[in-house]
Formats: sequence, C-alpha cells, structure tokens
Amino acid sequence: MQVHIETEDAAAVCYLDGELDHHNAPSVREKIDEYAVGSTPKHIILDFGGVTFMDSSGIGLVMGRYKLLSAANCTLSVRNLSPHAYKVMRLAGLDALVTLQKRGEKGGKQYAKAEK
Amino acid sequence: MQVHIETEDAAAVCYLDGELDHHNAPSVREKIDEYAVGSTPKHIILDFGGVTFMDSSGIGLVMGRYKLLSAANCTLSVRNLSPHAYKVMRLAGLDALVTLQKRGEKGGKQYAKAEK
Amino acid sequence: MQKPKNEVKLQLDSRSVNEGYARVAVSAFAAVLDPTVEEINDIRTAVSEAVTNCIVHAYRNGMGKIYIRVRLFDGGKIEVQIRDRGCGIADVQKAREPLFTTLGGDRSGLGFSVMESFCDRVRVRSELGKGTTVTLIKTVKGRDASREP
Amino acid sequence: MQKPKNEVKLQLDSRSVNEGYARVAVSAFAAVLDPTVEEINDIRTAVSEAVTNCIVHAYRNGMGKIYIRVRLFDGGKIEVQIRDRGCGIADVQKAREPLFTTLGGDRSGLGFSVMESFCDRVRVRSELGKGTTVTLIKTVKGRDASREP
Ligand SMILES: Nc1ncnc2c1ncn2[C@@H]1O[C@H](COP(=O)(O)OP(=O)(O)O)[C@@H](O)[C@H]1O
Ligand SMILES: Nc1ncnc2c1ncn2[C@@H]1O[C@H](COP(=O)(O)OP(=O)(O)O)[C@@H](O)[C@H]1O
Repeated sequence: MQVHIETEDAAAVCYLDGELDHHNAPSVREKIDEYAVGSTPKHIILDFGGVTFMDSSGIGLVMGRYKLLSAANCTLSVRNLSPHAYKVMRLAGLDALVTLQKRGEKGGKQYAKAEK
Repeated sequence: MQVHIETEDAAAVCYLDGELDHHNAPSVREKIDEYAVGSTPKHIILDFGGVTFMDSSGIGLVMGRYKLLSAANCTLSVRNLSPHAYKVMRLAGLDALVTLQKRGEKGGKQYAKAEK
Repeated sequence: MQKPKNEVKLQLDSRSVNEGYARVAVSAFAAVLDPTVEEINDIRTAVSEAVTNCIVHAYRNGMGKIYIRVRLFDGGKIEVQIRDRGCGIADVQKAREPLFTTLGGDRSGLGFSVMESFCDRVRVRSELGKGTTVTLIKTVKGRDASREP
Repeated sequence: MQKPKNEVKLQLDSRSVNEGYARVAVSAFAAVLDPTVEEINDIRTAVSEAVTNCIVHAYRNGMGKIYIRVRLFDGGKIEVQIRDRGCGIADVQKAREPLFTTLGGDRSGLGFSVMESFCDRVRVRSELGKGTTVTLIKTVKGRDASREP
C-alpha cells in the first residue's frame, strides 16, 4: 500500500493506493501521523481513490486518525470512497463523525462537517 | 475459452480467446473440427491474439489439427502467438510443421509453409 | 447435507502478509459462480476479517496455522470455513457484539459485525485453548440476473 | 534444509475446472517474489502440466484429491510440490522422455518436457498404486534486476 501526501489549499491530502487491511494499515498510519505531527496541518483529507480493498482495518485507521487529529485541532475528511469502502465505513457509523464522500460525488471542500 | 471463426480471403481464421489448457481445449477442438468438416476451407489460421495462457494442451491441439487438416488437404498456420505460447510450441518442434507467427510480427499470408 | 459441487482446502501460516493471499485464494475459487463485483467484495471482506482475527487474536503470542475450506453448492451458495487452533474465545456472544474488542489500538471491534452484515449467515464455534471455527455462508445471485429465483 | 519464509498447502478435487484455479493459487502466492511476466508464465505452465497429469493420468478412473504445497525461500527460490494418490507411474524415466504418453488423443507426451524446460529442477517420485509426487523448483530473479547475483 502506497501513501503520498500533497497540500491542496489549506488541507493536506493523503492519497492511499492499494489494499487497506490489517497487514498494510500500520505503514499508512505511520505516514499520516508522522506528517500530522511534523506539519501540523489544519485539515487532512484521506483520498481513497486508489484503494482497491478495505476491511474493518480501514475503520480503525479512520477512527484512530479522527481521535488523534481532533485532539490536535485538525479536521479530517474522507473522499473518493468506492461503494464498497463507503458501505464498510457507514456500517461503523463513521459518517456521524467524518465527512464521507463517494467516488464521483461532487462537493467542494471536504472538511465541512468536522468544522461545524 | 471462446472461439469465433471468420473468413479472410481464402482462409478461415479461428480467433481463440482465454486460457488454453486441458480443461478448455476440447471445446476449441470441437468448434474447429466441426467448421473444418462442414465448410472444407483450404486454409485454416489459428489466431492466438486472445490467448492469455497455454500449456502443452495447446501443442496437442495444434498437432491434432495439423494431422486432421493435412489429411483433408487443408493447410494450417498459427499467428499472433504470445512470447510464452511461442516458446511452448517451439519446444514441441511445431515450427517444423506449421508456420508460427509471433505477436507484432509481420508476414502476409500465414499459410505459406504448409503450401510448400 | 447438500453435496458441494467443488471444494478447496488451504492451510496458511498466520503471517499478516497472507491476509491478501487468503482473499485472492477464496475469491478466485468462487469466481466460477460469476458473482457481481459487490458480492465478491463482500466475500473478500468477510474472509479478511476472519483471517485477520486468527492472526491478531487466536495466535497473538506466536505463529500458527490457519485452515480455510471453501465449498461451492448449486444455486450460488458459497461456504467459507476459517479455522484456527489458537486461544479460543471465552464468550462468543459477547465477542460478536459490535465494538467489543479485547485489543486496543486500531482494532475497531467490528470484525464480526462486518462478517455478519456482508454474509447471509455467520457461525462461530470456539473452545478456550483449543481454537475457533468461523463459517461464512453467502448465496450469490451472480451477474447473470436470470439466476434469480 | 533451508527454512521456507512462507508456505501454503492446498487440497483440490481432480476436476479439470481446477486446473485454472491451481495456476492462480500458486502464482498469486509467488507474487511476493515479484517475478517477471515470463517467470510467472513458466511457473503457471509447469503447475498446469503437473495438475493436469493428476487429473488425466493419476485419477483417470475417477475422482481423487490433488495436494499442492508451495514454499518460498530467500533468494527468490520457489518450490511447488504436486502430489496425488493415484495410479502411480511404472517407469518414471520412460515417462519423462519427450513424446512418451500412455494416452492417445490430443495428449502430446510433452508434459514433463515442458516442466523441465520451464523449471530449474523437476523431481518425480512415484509408486505404482500409491501415487506420484512431482516437485518443481525454480529461482526467479524478479523484476528488480538488482537481485541478480
Ligand atoms: N479467531 C479468534 N480467536 C480468538 N479470539 C477471537 C477470534 N476472533 C475474534 N476473537 C475475539 O473476539 C473479539 C471481537 O472480534 P472482532 O469483532 O473481529 O473485533 P476486533 O478484531 O476488531 O477485535 C476480538 O477482540 C477477540 O477477543
Ligand atoms: N501423476 C501421474 N500419475 C500417473 N501417471 C502419470 C502422472 N504424470 C505423468 N504420468 C505418466 O507419464 C506419461 C508422460 O506424461 P507427460 O510427459 O506429462 O505427457 P502426457 O500428459 O501428454 O501424456 C503420461 O502419459 C502418464 O503415463
């Protein structure tokens, strides 16, 4: 699983590529957390456009980042979810905490909900 | 494995699609033989452009068609072989009996050798 | 008991790198049922949860073997059994509750919930110190809608 | 004996539909060695020959189980063992000769030749009435040329 991080306006976008499972999640988590600690961005967007598989490890990843970043006053949102990844995140009720945007879904800045 | 047959000048071209193994070979063989018996073409070209895998069952298929068609005065050639399928056929010495043409290789009519 | 029309058994080490392989091995075997993309993702996800549980829970103190059996039945029914000889589960009913987890960190406690919501039926048999068997059952309609009842 | 860094065991019915599955199951497991397209095709082809032989020769009079074990070693070495409990081979040396076949039709008698030419080593152990074990060994250099010695 690959992660690369780019800045987009005031946000840092983390592009995830590959299969997000228990085996791959730790390296993704480390990359994101390292960036968050070093660059203290105000918004982080996880872009799932390249994610080809996700199980409940993806829930843990997003939930964990949500807690960590909230504590650091950084908002989190997730975009470009496949129908499958969206289904898994909805099952966990993540849509109540984080803005979830599906692939092909429009909607300007993706960190709206967390800013409320 | 799919086979569809088209006429091209004086020849019948059999387009093979999929994996050519012991499981799939019988249906391919039947289609070709049925056509050969019904339409008595003078040349048959097996087009391997869509073949994604081939083991020694492919050798048996070509060898078997070669014998059958020779007896019926029909020539046989094979074209659009992947490097892998070509390697397998060469290993069997099929190049001594049948014109073998690799993918991307030019060479007008493909039933030259068998006409000699 | 209905007779399966095809069956494969796999035995894997409890290395996390094998999670991805287990998904491929199961879904490739089920491919003959011509499942939709959604159905195949459901199966891959449920298998991934069960196999991950063997690695992170059952054999948390070392390496062990994971036994997977896939059976295909007429009518698009697929049964995947994932078995370990690990620590076992003290209270299966509690373990299946959403958000229940005995591990902290990034485990969500939603593994069983995912399996349940993505399969038609999930059976769990477990004995402390002996191991756990999870059976996932799902009937796929397949891409050929004409198979629908 | 070197210790494998990963290992999978599979057990399949001797149905011809499983030939394709065996190829996928073996090559997906070997994918971690990052083989080239040519190397992966060599392995798939050799496995296909050995598995087909179990179906058409070993169990020609009925259905049986095919046992496959794949082991990966450091340095890109892969070992695939294909075992049956079928009829066995009377004269292994003769069976390995090019063009030798006990079946007519479209069998070319080149199965063992293909295995030999696509692998570094092929070991065959067989006992009449007991079964046959074919072991395919190949070291892949991989797409990362820097792995070359
Ligand atoms: N194969 C297993 N062996 C031992 N314990 C298990 C196994 N599978 C699940 N469990 C137990 O059930 C709990 C709930 O599992 P699950 O719903 O998958 O959530 P999670 O894996 O996130 O903890 C686990 O925390 C663990 O205590
Ligand atoms: N697993 C097996 N069990 C019994 N006999 C076998 C097995 N594999 C190969 N043989 C014997 O060895 C012969 C040569 O095999 P092979 O070179 O693969 O050619 P082919 O499969 O085309 O006959 C077969 O015809 C068969 O008699």
